[in-house]
Parts: sequence; structure tokens; C-alpha cells
Amino acid sequence: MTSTLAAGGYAATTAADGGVLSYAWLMIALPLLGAAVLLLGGKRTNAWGHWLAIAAALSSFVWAVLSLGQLLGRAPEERSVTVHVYQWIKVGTFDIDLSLLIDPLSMTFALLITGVGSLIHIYSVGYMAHDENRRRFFAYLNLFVAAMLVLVLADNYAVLFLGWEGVGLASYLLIGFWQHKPAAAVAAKKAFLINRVGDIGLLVSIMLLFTTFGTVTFHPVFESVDGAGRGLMTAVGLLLLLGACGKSAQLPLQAWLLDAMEGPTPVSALIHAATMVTAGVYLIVRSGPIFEAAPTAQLVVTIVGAATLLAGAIIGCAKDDIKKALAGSTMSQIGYMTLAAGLGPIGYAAAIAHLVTHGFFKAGLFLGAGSVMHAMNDEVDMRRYGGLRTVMPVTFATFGVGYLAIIGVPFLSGWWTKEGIIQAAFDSGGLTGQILGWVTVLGAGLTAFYMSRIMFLTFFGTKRWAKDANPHESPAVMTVPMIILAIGSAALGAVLVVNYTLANFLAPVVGAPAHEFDLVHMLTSPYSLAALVLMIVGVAYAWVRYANDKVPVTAPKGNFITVAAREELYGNAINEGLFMRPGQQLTRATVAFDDHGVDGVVTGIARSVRAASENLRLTQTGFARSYALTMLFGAAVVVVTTLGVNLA
Amino acid sequence: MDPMNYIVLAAIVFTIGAVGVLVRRNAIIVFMCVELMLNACNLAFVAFARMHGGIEGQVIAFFVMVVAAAEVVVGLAIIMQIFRTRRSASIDDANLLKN
Amino acid sequence: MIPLSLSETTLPTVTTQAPDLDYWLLSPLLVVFAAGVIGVIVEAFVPAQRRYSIQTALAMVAVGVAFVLTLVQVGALPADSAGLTLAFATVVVDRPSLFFQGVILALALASLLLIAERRDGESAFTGQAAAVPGSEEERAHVLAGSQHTEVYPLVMFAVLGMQLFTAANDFLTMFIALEVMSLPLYLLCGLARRRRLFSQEAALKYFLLGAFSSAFFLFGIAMVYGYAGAVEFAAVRAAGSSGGLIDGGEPLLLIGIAMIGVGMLFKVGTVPFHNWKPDVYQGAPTPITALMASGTLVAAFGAMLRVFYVAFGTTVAQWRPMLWVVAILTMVVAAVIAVTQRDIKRLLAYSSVVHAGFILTAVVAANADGLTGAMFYLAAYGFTTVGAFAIVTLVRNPDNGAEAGDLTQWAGLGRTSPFLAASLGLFLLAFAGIPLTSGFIGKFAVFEAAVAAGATPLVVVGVLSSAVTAFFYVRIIVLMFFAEPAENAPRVLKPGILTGTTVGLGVAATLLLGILPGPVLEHVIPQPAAETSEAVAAEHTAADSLFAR
Amino acid sequence: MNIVPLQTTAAAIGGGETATFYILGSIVVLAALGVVFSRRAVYSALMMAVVMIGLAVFYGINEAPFLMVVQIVVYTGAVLMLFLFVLMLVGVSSSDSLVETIRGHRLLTAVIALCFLVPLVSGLSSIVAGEPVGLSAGVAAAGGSIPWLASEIIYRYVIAFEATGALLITAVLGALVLAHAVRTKKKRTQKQMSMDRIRSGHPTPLPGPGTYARHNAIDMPALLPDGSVSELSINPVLAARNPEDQHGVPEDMRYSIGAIPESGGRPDAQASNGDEQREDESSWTR
Repeated sequence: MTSTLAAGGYAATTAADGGVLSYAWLMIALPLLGAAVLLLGGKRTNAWGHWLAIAAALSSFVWAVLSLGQLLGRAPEERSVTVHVYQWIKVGTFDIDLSLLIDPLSMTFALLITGVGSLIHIYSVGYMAHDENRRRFFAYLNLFVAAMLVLVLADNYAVLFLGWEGVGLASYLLIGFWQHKPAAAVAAKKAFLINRVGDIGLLVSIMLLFTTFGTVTFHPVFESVDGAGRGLMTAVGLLLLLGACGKSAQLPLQAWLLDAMEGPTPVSALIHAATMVTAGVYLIVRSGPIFEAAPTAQLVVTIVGAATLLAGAIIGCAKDDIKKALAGSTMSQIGYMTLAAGLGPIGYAAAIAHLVTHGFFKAGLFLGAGSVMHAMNDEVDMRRYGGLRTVMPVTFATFGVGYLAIIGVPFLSGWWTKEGIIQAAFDSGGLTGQILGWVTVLGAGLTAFYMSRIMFLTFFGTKRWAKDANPHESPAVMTVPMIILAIGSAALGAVLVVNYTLANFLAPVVGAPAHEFDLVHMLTSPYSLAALVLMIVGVAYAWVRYANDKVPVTAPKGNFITVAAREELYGNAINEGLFMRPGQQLTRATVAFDDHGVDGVVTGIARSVRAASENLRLTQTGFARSYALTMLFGAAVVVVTTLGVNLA
Repeated sequence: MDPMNYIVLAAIVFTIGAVGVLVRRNAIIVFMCVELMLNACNLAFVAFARMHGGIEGQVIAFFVMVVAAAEVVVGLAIIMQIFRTRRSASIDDANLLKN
Repeated sequence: MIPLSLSETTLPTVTTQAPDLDYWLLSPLLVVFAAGVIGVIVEAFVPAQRRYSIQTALAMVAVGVAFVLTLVQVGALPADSAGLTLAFATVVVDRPSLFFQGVILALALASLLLIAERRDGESAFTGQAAAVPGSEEERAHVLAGSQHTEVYPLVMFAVLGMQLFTAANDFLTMFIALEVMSLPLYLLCGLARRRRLFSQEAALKYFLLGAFSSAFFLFGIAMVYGYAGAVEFAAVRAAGSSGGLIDGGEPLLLIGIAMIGVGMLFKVGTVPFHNWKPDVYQGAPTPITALMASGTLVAAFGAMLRVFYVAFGTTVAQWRPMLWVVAILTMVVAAVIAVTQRDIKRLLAYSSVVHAGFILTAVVAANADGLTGAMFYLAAYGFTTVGAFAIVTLVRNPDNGAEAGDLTQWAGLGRTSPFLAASLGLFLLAFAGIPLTSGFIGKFAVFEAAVAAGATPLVVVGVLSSAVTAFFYVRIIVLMFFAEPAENAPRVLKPGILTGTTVGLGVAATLLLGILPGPVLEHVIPQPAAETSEAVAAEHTAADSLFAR
Repeated sequence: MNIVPLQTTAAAIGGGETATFYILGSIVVLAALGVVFSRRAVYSALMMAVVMIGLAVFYGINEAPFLMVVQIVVYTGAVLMLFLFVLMLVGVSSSDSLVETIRGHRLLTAVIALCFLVPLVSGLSSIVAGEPVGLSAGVAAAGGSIPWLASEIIYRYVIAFEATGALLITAVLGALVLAHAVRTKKKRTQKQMSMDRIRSGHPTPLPGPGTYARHNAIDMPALLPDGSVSELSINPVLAARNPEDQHGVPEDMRYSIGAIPESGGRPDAQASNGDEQREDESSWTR
């Protein structure tokens, strides 16, 4: 595969020549400063701390907008700007600068992070109003924004890794924010550990890159990728994918994301929907040239993406906890992006576009879910909701827009970007392309079903509230961000996709779009029609199942699909035999895999390490003679190794 | 006879000393076995010095004796201290610290 | 000042003249030595009440002056020279040795602050070591406020040994330095104020096993001497490439390498020579543990790097397999055992074993990057670990004032003592190698060097092992911040100025070396030329070619 | 290395030396085994002396007369005697028993020691060094082996020599710290003691514990003729250690000296079998 990228913008990296861009590090420094003031200031800052945090996030956003303005003022091929901050590491020949790379890709992310981040900051003022540790919460949020910006603005893998670990740490602090909940502490630890597994991949790949190329800076590495062996690049690619899987909750490292919903809802919206979990997609797109030099790795990326897409959707169908259902959806949507990113240059722009719109509508959905929970005394079980549309009109409306966007109603954001991915998958050609394409189409139908399920269970049907529930609409400080996000969910897709605005903007980094923008083709292609039909089927089926009075308040034995199957038994035996039973098995298997499979492997490893540890620590007998014996054993080993290897 | 025989003898005595460290429980004897090992080293140094015609080996052996003397003082002081506390010079009895 | 040269002939040079020594270059060693000797004289002639202030002042000033002298010497080293040897090439003064000495002195100063800390007149050391624990006599001494100010001269001698250990340029001097370093530490281990049975047991075990290991070290020296006919590193290096004095004498070299390796590996504490570490670290007075965990480790690795890079620099292929085995064993076994440790000092001890394994990967690398990586790692780890042990001294059992080692007692400490818990949290993150702490850069540097040397499997094991270690570091952080305070919650002492300074030093170094390592260390760590070790070795036959700038 | 091949008048290894080596070598090895496997600690020490003297002879054969003397006078005569001294002090105890208490330890030791010894010996015995160069040339040039040795020690290895000084000071300091107990109060003279005794109102010795009781255990106090407990016979050491030890004493009469008033809290009074009551010993048994 030819590297379309190296010829493009990469060669033309220029140093920042003054102006806003030279101070791009302010984008990171401002929220970092906010976090520092809030953490070090202690209780004195309780009164105004959250406003400071919002100011920091907003000013960072403003700086990002100004930087974008200056970037757009340059010719497209000069839009890769390096901002040198300082020399970070210099140990021997190991020399790494802390530099920022301002290019269309990183700016897209920076705007998403600071924009959505600011909105969620504002929302949190209301959501966390009654929490005595609100100041600390905002400090962590600011810390997260700073770390995430380091991740996307880095101009080399080492600094990227710095941000990567930073967001991991901030995420860890935020998931465990409600320390009094043991589940939260466990979830935080789990997230941290599974992410460490991913980090191993990233770290080892960085070392391999450094040893191979003598540098870890993006441009020099990408320029010399062609000279390196394909086997090495495949190894690097797979290791990078491992890192991406950890951070983006892709199979097989997805287990932490659902548990992470123990954190406060704004955290789920910001970190576990809009920004941090997309870091894996960013990593793959950013490392495009490496993956293009390693088709095997690319294929694995698409397989992982496709598998996660389906698995996440099925998990989304099975959860009664509104946040966990949305988390399953997040997995699934990121599966879309990963799949697209694995397709190579034809998929990059589609992946990023979907990432941006997803950031908006999923953040909106989570904030809506938070608003509902806020109203329902932190109840998360959707079976105890129902009929909320009249009580919470604003939430219903904004949630509804997000819902319509994610299921892919034409001309709303989700439709534009998901169509892009479906098209890219079929365009990639060959049998693989066909399979991947149909997976994405099938995913659209599943998305429609589980999202409708959430929608109908929550806002339609009868009221199944707990006795003491007294739902009410949320205050303006919460609804305004939701409204803004809803507007984005409705309109952003068109802005980004029509005439390939975003794709053209990203072209210097990811390559130009393969063909002209053609709305008629988009509307009439058999694949998009198929997706549309499946979507309608999904919605209709969910309507029949959940928009009525028959939803039991407690989940029946097994899970709801058992009941569904039982009811279908009387109505349509063929349907049951052909679709329901295998579907049921698949759902069960997927959910079981999520609950026990990977989890089981993780806990199993943890358990066996612990068991080994308990046994090994018995070697520490306390008898000095036994220690001496081990030493003599060691001496024998050392002597035998040295003599054996050299004289044999 | 080849002078390497001295070295082989040294290796054997060294190993016997090491075994002594492992099997004896009286701390004083254990320590004495360490001295046995040091003596074995000294034999090797002296034999090598003669083989190579340099005196360095003897110099080292001399230093080793001095070091051993200092070590003996410290070691016996520690053993005595333990003995006065526990009324036992068995190193097996000193196993509060474990696992 | 004698420039580097190969050893003289073995023709005897009998002389009655005083040796011509460069006292200026020896001054850091001499200052510390003098402080030790003067300390002994103070013990003999100064009344007991005034000894504490004189001894602490003397020790700290001496270590401080030695540190400054070391810095001055780094500046005064000729830029183009690989380094200088003095006293007939038995001691080397080059950038790595000065770096290690500087780090050792700084760490010793930090540990001295802990050693000197007294609360209501009581230090970490027993008032009267000769008194039986729990006896009337001990009680009388406690009431009389007795204290062992002999601790300070002993620490001075230990520091002297550490300095000399990294600067020795032949195996004899190195052996003596090893003993000078170890003997005072054996004694100091047995002087804890509380839990004296633990402490005495630690001293006994450390002493017996230490003596056992130095016997191996000595036997190795004998074999190498047999092989090369000399014990200077330069001569051993030359013999390594020429084949030695005895035809077919290679087994001598191999056994020598292995046995010297045993001695070295014991001192740095790698599996399976690690057993002493948890027991001794737990039993020894915590300030001494801090000194051992930082200073001794730095000194031992400094010496190890010199032995394996310089003396055995021409026989890398011969010793690499053995260190591979040991490094893998260390990183796997120690990390796994550490998972179920319940005492904070034992946990830190096992953590120190794992870190020794990580640094060993840099030794295996046998290239210039390995050297600088290990140097950075040691400095970073030393300061972090001193800080961590300083915190351990502050958390006490509520009933008897002994340190609260049991980890369950540390639960919820993040709420009752946020600053203390945050500092420890930072140190643990540095141990785990999270970016922006010194631990990350150190780990990256050593692993990168190992990958460059083709030891990628070793690095994979290392990274996996560091993931396992992250598990138990995080467990402590979770315990401190996310768990309810334990029922037998410890009493957290307010850090005094001395302990506070040590903790602050640890925090500052951990952050500074993590965020701004470049400007700080660019001028401190010698930057080796980008040549491979073989190329360098071909250019210089001199002893410390690898340490060349 | 350029070892100048001097005129090799050095003695080739002759038959006499060979014979000596095998005879004396066997003795040394047997004695070394004796050190390890003698039941009695004192026998071990004596076996050690045999090994050392055997080695001293080898030093002599290997042209190291000075070391031979040092080995006998200093090592065997002083260092080893120090060992014996401490052995006598400690006395014979169960720790001398050769019965193994750690399961499998013996077997593992044997296996590992063989794994260590066999490669070592096979590696070493594969080497043929040939005739030794010998020291005679150097000795002749230096004017004697001792001047040669001396100039090496205090001239060439002056740093190591000085460092050895630090080592010896450490040793002295260590012995001082661990073994020398400073008095907390002035030693009482005999005169003071007898005056105190008269003044105490009890010039005669105190009743021994258990004198009139049914038991003569130390934790049973003496009974006065009227059957009450003699307070004077209650052992203050036991009382100080742990009042609970005095089973026979009525609760209210138990001495309780109490905990050591350390500012840090309770003392660490872990198991201690010592009876170091030098100052007080006389006062309660007078």
C-alpha cells in the first residue's frame, strides 16, 4: 500500500512562527493551573473553585478556537506546526523533546475535548451541587482535560504516553471519586489495571520504534517506516493496537468500561463516552503510516473493531442499568471507529468524523441519563423509570435528539458519519470489505433496537417509579449544556460531512477523500437503504416490546430476553426457531463473555498470581540456613550457566 | 603434580565450608565455616601467586586475614548479643522475621 | 595524578618512600574518613550529653563538604579525559565514579537527617545495645536517656565504604571497600530502639549471609587472579581479550565471573540472593534501612557496572547468559511474592528487589545507554526510596510507639493525613513508573538500552513484571485513599524538620527528575559518545574506556 | 601483562611436594569435614585449627613464609582462639545437635553442593598450568620476600591499607557498642552495701521463695509462720517482668513495677530469658 501520507503534510512540518500557535501550550497549561490551584488551595477555594475550573476549561477552548483560526490562515500543506516547549528527557542518546504538534487532526481533537469538556464542566456545577467534595471533582476534571490535551497534542510517542498515563490516572481518580462506594473503588482499580495491560503494548512498541529509528517523534518515524521490515512494523502495529484496546475498551480489554459507570455521570459523559475512550482511535489514525506498512495489523484492527461493534451492541441490549446500556453502546460505536480506522486512508476521515459527532450525541445522552438519575434519586434501573417525557420535557427533548442522531435518522449527525463508515467499509473492496460492510449495517439495526429500548423504557410507557420518587426537571445549569449538545447532535454531522469539510481539513494528515461528495449516492445506495430498513425494524420491534405496560419492574428470571422468547413462543414459532433462539444464545454468550470471559481471565490471572505469591512467600522461611541454601543454589545456577554456555 | 591441584583442593575445602554453613545451627560454627571458605580462597591466592611469580596473591591473602579478623570481632559481638537476649546461639531460633 | 596506564611490570619495586598521592582527588573520601575517626575520638573524650549535637553536626558537615568537593571535582575533570586514576591505579576518578559518589553522599545526607531525628529525646536507636531487651537495665538506660552516638562514626565508615566501592579500580581495593561498607551496616542493623529481637535477628542474618556472600566474591577474585595474574581491572580486561596467562585457563575466568557475580548480586539483592533483604529491611532501624535501600544499592550497582563493563568488558558474551537468567528470575519471582506482602517495610524490600532486576537489564545491555540509564535509574530510585522510608518512620502504633508496619493499619490514611499519604502515593507511582515521575524515565531509559542491545524478551518480562508491581502499589494507594480507616488506626507523628526535609527532598527529586530531567541531569550524567562498546573498547585499551565522555 | 621471564631457578614441583600435597591435602579435607560434622562445637574448632595449620604448611611450600607465620600466629593463635573463647562463653547447647530440623534441607544441601562442586572441580581440573614461575626471582630482586610484600602492602595498595584501618576501627567500635554496658548509676562499694543492709532493717538474708510453702517454685512466695505471705520473698524480677508469673501470690500483694516510662509508649518487653540484674541481684537475695 502506498503511503499517501508521507507525501502530504508530514514533510512540511514547520516550527511555530509566533502568534497564538507559539503559545499552544497554554491550552494545556490553563486547565493544569486550574487543577493545581484547586488541589493546593484546599478548602479556601470551595466557594468559587468550580467557576475557576470552568473558566480554565473555557479559556482553553477559546485558545483552541484562536489556534484553529491561525491554522486555517495557513496554506493546507503548511498546517503541521511544531511547538517546542522544552527538552524533556536526555539520558545518553535517549533524547526526547516535550513538543506539541498542531495539525488538523490534533486540533479537531483539541476542540472536541475543550468544547465538550467545558459544557460538561458547566453541567457538573448543577449535578455535583450537593457533593461536599465538588472542588476536588472539578480539580480532577481540569486535570483530565489537561492530560487529554497532552495526549492529542503530543508530537512524539513519549509525550503521547505521558498524556496516555495522565488520562488513565485522572480517569482512575474520577471513577473512584465516590470512595464510600466499594464498587467504585473496585471499578477504579480494575480500570487502572486493565489499562496497564494496554499500556504495556504501547510502551513496548515505543521502545521498538526508538531502537529501530532512533527517535519517537511522529514525522521522522513515519518518514522512515518504509525502510523498516514488515515483520517489525506488524509487531509494532499489534502492540499499538493492544494499547488502543485498553484505552478504548475494545475486545478483549473492554471489561473495565461498564464498571467505570460507577463514577459520577459527568465523568461517564466526558471520559467514558466523548474523549478518553476515543484515544485508541486517535492512536491508530495518528500511527496510520505504521499500520499501512503492516496490512496484517490493519486486518486485526478491523476484526477487533467489528467484533466489538457487535459485542457492545448486544451488551447494550441486555443491560437494565441505563448507564451500562449506554456504555455498551459506547463500546459499539467505538468499534465502528476502530473498524474504520483499520481500513486505512479511506476510513480515517470517516472514523474521525464519527468520533466527533459521537462525542456530541453520546455526551448528550449521558448528560440526559444523569439528569434522569438526578431526578429519580440516583435510580439507575430503567425498569423503574417510564413515562418521564411529560415530567422532564427538556431532558426528553435533548435525549430524544441524541437518540435520533445515534440510531441514524437521515440528516441528523449520526446518519452522516455512520453512512461514511458503512460506505468506507464496502469501498475497501473484496470479501473482507463485504463482510465488514454488512457488519456495520447489522450494527445499525442493533443500535436502533437497544437505543429505542432505552428511550422507550425511560420516557414512554407507564410510570414504574419507586414510591418515594418525585421526578422534576433539572436546573438550567444542567439543561443548557444538554441543549447545546443536542443542537450539535442534530446539525454537526451535516456541517462536517457535506462536501467533506472535515475530510478536506484533515487531508494533509490522513490523505484526501477518495471520491467526490455525492448526496444522492449516499441516499440511494443499497447499503444505506438496508441500514435504514434495519433501523426501522429495530425501532418498531422495540416499540412493540417496551413502549407498553408489560415491562416488569424487576428483571424476570434470567434476563428479559428469556421472557421475550417465552412470549414469542405462542405468537410465532418459526420466528422463535429461526431467529430468537440463536439470538438469545448469542446474547447470553456475549454477555457471559463480557461478565465472565475476559473478566474471568483477568481475575483468574490475578488469582493465580496471588496463589503463586502465597506459595512463593513461604520460601521466606525465616531460617538463615535456608537463605544460604538458596544462595548456594543461585551460585550453582550461575556457575553452571556460565560454564555451560561458554564451554559446552 | 600440577599446581592446579592446589586450586582444586581450595575448591573442595570451599565447598565443604559452604556445606557447613548450610547444615550447622550453632551460629559460631556457621561463622567458623565461613572462615573455612575464606581460608580456601587464601590457599588459591597463594598458589596462584607462585604460579605467576608475582606477590600480589600473597598481598591479597594478607588483606583477607586482616578483614577476617575484623569480621570475626563484629560477628562474634553480634552473636554474643543475640545469645544474651535469647540464651541460644542457634540461628534457627532466630526466625521471627519471615514470609 | 597519574594518567591511565596499564599496570606496571610485576618486577618488584621496593621502596621506602612515602607513596605519592593526589590528596585533592582523594579529598571526598578523606573528609568522610576523617569525620569517622574524629567521631570516635569524640566518643572517647566528650561527655555523653554533648555528643549528640557534635556528632550530628560533624557527620552532616562532613558529608556535605564531601558532596561539594565531589561536585567541584566533576567540574575540574579535564573534558577530553576518560578519567584519572590515582594511588597506583587502585582508585579511579572519572565521571561515573564521581556521579555515584555524589548520589551516595546526597542520599547519605538524607538518611542522616532521619538518623538524627529525635522525638522527645529518643532516636530510632536503642539507648544501650548491650542491655537485654525488656530488662531492668534497659529500663534504667531509657530513664537515664542513654543513647548510642557511636552510630554516627559507624555511618561515616559505611559511607566511606560505599564511596570507595564505586571508585575502586582493582578487585583487592573493591573487596576491602565492600567490607568497609558492610561491617558498620551489620552493626547498625542490630541497634533498633523498638522490636529489638527483630533488629538483632536482622543483624545476625545480614551478617552471616553477608559474610557467606563475600566468601564467594573472594573466591571469584582468586579465580580471576589466577586467570589474569593481576587484579587491576585494566589487566583483567586485557587478559580477557588475550586469553589469560594460563593456556586453556578459560574456566578460571568463567568461574571467577560467576562467583564475583554472586557477591555483587547478593549486595544488590537479586533473586535468588535476595532473601536477606525483606528480613533485614524489616528488622533494621528504619533510618538505616533507608541508607541501605538507597546508598548501598547505588554503591553496589556502581561497583557492579564497573566490574562488568570495565574488567569484564571484553568478555561480555561470557557473562550475559548468567545475568539474563538472574534478571528474569528476579523480575518474575520478586514481583509475584510482593503481591501478598502485608508489612510496608517488607513490601518496599521486595520492591527494591524488583527494581534491582530492572536495573540489571541495563547491566545486561552492556552499552553506553545501559550505563547512563542505570545511573539515572539509581539516582531516581534512591531519592524516592529514602522518602518512602522517611514516611514509614512517621506512622506509629498507637499503643507502644513502634512503627505500624501492617498495611491494614494504613487504610484511610489519605483522609486523616492527606499530605503524608499523597507523598507516599507519589513515591509509589514513581516505583510503578507512571510518567511525570522519575521512575518512568528511569525505567524507560534502562529498558530502551536493553532493547537496543537485543534483549527485547528481557524487556517484555520487565514490562510485564512492572505491571504486576503496579498492582500492589495501586493497592496501597487504594487502601490509603479509598478505604475506611482501620480500627487500630496508627498514630501519625508530625514530621520534624529533619524528617520533613527528607520527605520533601524525596518529593522534589521524584517530581523534578520526572518533569525536568533534561536540564537537571544533562550536565551531571556523563554523556557517552554514541559509539558501541566494542568500538570504544577497540579505541582505548585503558581501564575505563566505557566511562569515557 | 609483561611478566619478565626471569631465570627460572624456581623449583619445579618435585616428588616430595607431591607426596606432601596428597598426605596433607587429605588431612585438610578430612579435618574440614570434621569441622562441619563434629557433634561437639569445640571439636569443630579444634578441627578448624588442624585445617589452618595444614594450610599454613601449604603456604610455606608455596613460597609464602610470611603468610605461614601469620596464619599460625594470628589466624590460628588469635582469631581461632577468640572463637573458642566465645564458644566456651556460650556453652554447649542443643544448637550443637546435628539432627536436622528443616525438612528436606539435608538432601537439598547435598544435591546443590554437588551441583556446585562438580562443575567447579571439573572446570578447574581441566586446566594444566605447567611449572609455576616461582617467586625466587622477584624475591632476589627485592631483597627478600618480606620487603617485597611490605612495599606492595603499604605502598602500592596504600588505599586498601588505610581502608583496612577503617575496618579495624569499626570492629572495635562495634564490639564496644554491642558488648560494653555503660553503668547508669555509680557502682556501690562493699562498704555502702553493708551499710545499706544494716539500715534496711534486714541484716539477715531474705527468706527464700517457697521456704515454708508447699512448693519451692520461684513464683511461690515464702509464708511466714502465721501463714501469711512474706512480702520480702516476692521475686522483684518476676514481678517486674510480668506480675502474672506469680501464681502463688495473692493478687493485692503482687509487685507491679509497671511499664518502663518511655515517652513513646510501652516498652517492648518481648520474650526475654535473660537474668541481667547485676545491680539488683544482690539486693533481693542478700
